[in-house]
Amino acid sequence: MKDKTCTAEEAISEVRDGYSIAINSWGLTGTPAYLLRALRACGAKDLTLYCNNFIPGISALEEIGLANLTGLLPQLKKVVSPFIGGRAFRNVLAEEEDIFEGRVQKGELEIETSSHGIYIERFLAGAMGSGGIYSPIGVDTVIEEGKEKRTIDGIEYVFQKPIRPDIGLVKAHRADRMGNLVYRGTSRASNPVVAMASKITIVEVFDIVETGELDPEMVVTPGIYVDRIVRIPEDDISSESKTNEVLKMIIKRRIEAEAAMSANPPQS
Amino acid sequence: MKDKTCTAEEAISEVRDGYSIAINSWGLTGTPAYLLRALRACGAKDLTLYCNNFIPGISALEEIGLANLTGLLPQLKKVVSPFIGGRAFRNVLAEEEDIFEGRVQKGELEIETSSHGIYIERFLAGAMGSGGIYSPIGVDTVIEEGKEKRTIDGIEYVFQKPIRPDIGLVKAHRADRMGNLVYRGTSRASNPVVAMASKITIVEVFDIVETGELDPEMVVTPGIYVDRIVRIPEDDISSESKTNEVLKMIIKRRIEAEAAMSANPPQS
Amino acid sequence: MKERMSEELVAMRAAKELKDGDYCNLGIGIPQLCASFVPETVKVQTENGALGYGPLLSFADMEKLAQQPELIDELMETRDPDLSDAGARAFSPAPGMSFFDLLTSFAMIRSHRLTSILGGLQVSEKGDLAIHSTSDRDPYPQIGGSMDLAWGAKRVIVAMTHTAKDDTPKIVKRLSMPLSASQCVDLIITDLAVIEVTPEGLLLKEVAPDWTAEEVQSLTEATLILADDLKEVEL
Amino acid sequence: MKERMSEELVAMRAAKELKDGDYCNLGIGIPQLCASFVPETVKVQTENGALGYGPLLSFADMEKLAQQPELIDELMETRDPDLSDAGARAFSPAPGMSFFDLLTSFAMIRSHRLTSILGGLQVSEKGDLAIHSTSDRDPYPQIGGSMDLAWGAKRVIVAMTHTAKDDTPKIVKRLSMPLSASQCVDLIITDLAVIEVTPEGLLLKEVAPDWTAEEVQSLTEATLILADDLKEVEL
Repeated sequence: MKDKTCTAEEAISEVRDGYSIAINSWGLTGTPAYLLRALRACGAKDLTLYCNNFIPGISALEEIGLANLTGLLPQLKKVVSPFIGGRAFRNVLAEEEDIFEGRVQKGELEIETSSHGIYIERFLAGAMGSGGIYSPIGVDTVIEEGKEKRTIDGIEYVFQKPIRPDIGLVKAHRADRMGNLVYRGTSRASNPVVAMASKITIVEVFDIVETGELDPEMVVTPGIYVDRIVRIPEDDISSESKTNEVLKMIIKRRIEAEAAMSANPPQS
Repeated sequence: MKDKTCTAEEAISEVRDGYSIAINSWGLTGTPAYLLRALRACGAKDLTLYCNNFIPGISALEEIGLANLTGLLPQLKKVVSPFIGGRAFRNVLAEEEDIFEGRVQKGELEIETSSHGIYIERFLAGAMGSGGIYSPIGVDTVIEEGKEKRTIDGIEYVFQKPIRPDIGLVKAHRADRMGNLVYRGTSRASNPVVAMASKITIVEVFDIVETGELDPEMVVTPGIYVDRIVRIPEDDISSESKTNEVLKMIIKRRIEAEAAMSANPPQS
Repeated sequence: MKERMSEELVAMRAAKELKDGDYCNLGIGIPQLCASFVPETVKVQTENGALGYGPLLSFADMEKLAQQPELIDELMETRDPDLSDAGARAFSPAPGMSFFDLLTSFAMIRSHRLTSILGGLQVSEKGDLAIHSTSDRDPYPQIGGSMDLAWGAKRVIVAMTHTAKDDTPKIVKRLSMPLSASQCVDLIITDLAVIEVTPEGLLLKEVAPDWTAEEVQSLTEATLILADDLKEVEL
Repeated sequence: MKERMSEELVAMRAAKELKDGDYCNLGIGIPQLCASFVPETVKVQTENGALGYGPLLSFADMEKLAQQPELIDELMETRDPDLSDAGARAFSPAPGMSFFDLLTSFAMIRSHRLTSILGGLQVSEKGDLAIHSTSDRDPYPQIGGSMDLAWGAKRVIVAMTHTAKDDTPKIVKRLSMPLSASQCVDLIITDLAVIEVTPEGLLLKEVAPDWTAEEVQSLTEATLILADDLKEVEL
């Protein structure tokens, strides 16, 4: 049986200048932070990044093992995302945000917006080899700009093209040696759909188990969709134990801040 | 919490003349045979049936607890299916097949064909509220008859409309009281997608467990998609133990027949 | 200046719309606060892929934690980073919850099976909603799941302040901000009123304590029709 | 009349095309027989939603069962009606298998990640395939998954008899039967020959034992190009 396991560097060597890369990025977990570090290190440029949420700033997070999309900015020519953060982080992250906004204004970085539902149905369309879909979302809004509109059975729709990324970077909880993947809780998110739609799928996992150890009813992504499996080294800052420590600390700080706020509500 | 459990008769009372009904029908298991008996008993007519495989004949199967689509024929005005059996069963089931073919020839039964992939992507389009999709399958074939063709980025596609059945009859292995469903092996098939696409989803299960007993990572169909849960009574011919007996017998007969054939291959 | 209802009270009133057996999704802003008031028989969905999960922290929890910060360490035992909602807030597990991918999540959001409680920047008299952006030249488009939720819900309830910070009305004849979804809003709940969107126009059904219908109308650009049984906001 | 290769031998030759790490789907007819010859490092997919499952019964099994029918009862202990392939044949479990719904199954079939071994009614010199029906007026259209498999595979291998029962050629200049998918076939394996579909035309690479290229051509409507290294079928 072919061995799909390799290092992050080996896996990321598949990336070429100008490629489109898709990642899950939603919430605290389920983002392939370890592979993203390797993507930065490889220096590939003119990339198009597909991500559910693009939160500029927070480069400090990389040092504690989490994903840093701002750090990728110099390598990107385009971002496709339903949610461009930034506004919410303007005060705390003015400097990093300027990098983002500055590149957009200079025309160095193209932003294509979407809705979360359109975004994910475009991936599925890519996975099914579809030429496009008529989505009910975004009629008469910014979404329809430059796109075909069509009335079918009395209802208006906007034409949306499939997404079929050159590379999908996927984060799963655990893989077996065949590449079968299981996820955990809400870290599943768009990872299974990214795996299905991408021409090459690279996955990072906390753990690789022997084939046969995963319950076949629980496998969400069958191994056929996985080309390379990268195990995060146990001593790495993005390992399960270290990430969990960091995330617990973040959750704790947030609760402390919210509790303090609740004791002293701001005057409205 | 609202109680979704009821009898098959109560659940099927949602069906009106002229409704479209979707079922899974593939392989030995995963077909809602118990609800189909109630559908026959209710007598609703002019129905459109969506099914993966329509195998006319085999009415004797109903007596041993399995699905009998031929029995439904008098209630159907249209069948949408990627695979119309019959040819394979011509010799053994000439009489029942005549009912099917006769109705088609007299124009009493419309047949709409498809491919399995198109069939299931049309359900997903229904579940997503899409107005239609450009499918890559069936260009220059019988599939494209009467449908729009379009070239997108140099590739030809055929326009396919969404399927959104009035009623989905689903077979799952087990439900909890909230309607969360788990399946078993290949009996999953189109059941989860039928549940998502249908306006009203009725499910039959061997077993209902208390809420909290199903592993949240293993739930395939979340309870929100399930309107009515019907538990097959233990003494019914379609119960888990009785169905298993029958299916094991069918598998055994088939193996015996194939073994006999292998010992005495027909002269070609 | 008369006192308006607090955000918590608006959230409490909005949560009252949810009935036994309902499924709901709670948007950013005031809707998030509804979580503290949703009865146990109502199941909450989050866009990033969970349904029927347990509570986030309530106001009462927060106040307790502010007074006894040592309880936070104890609480942290039950927090799991892999169980977090669309706003990255950790929730607790609950019997009957399920996890799924985003395709299933957004099929669910568009299935007309969820009640969607959304915030709002503007609502028009026809029920058009502006929620994702204040201007056409927004450098940070934040559509997120709002357009899907507004289009695909069984019922759309907007919970928001009645006016913007500069006191300009948010309930308007025609939207001046970018449209998110047209004719989608069923009910508007603000810090001043409860207003139903009907084919005849906006029906004022409840007003905040101490406020009159005339005062509410003066802070509303669209014309309000007074309900026959107009009453004080019921919590 | 010279003897042609048996269906089993055709299946064996077709299975030889599958390499370590390949994924495959085996269609109805001769392709089904390939299952007996697929190496363990190749994973089989079935349209109704399983990948990497264990073996169906092989010829050897069948012959043994015919001789010792009492073994069937023993065998039945391992058969599970919920583990069956698209042709409703019970398979055994295997480490690393997975189950999924039909949406995932047909996305997989269209992902260009599977090798598809299909039967065939006709193949044209351009690699057009007719498989689902013999005539336009077929009362029983049986498209099934064949069009998806022919379009979506990484590689399409057709395994079939070289001629129809009446000896008319099935490898033709242009299809006379309804098209299933155009220009999709990569390799044709028959009871007489192995033929590659190339941009220049049909390349005859192997002929059945005791058969000559001329004899194969005489039973083939399309023109065959002889490979430089034309040889006897290798099993």
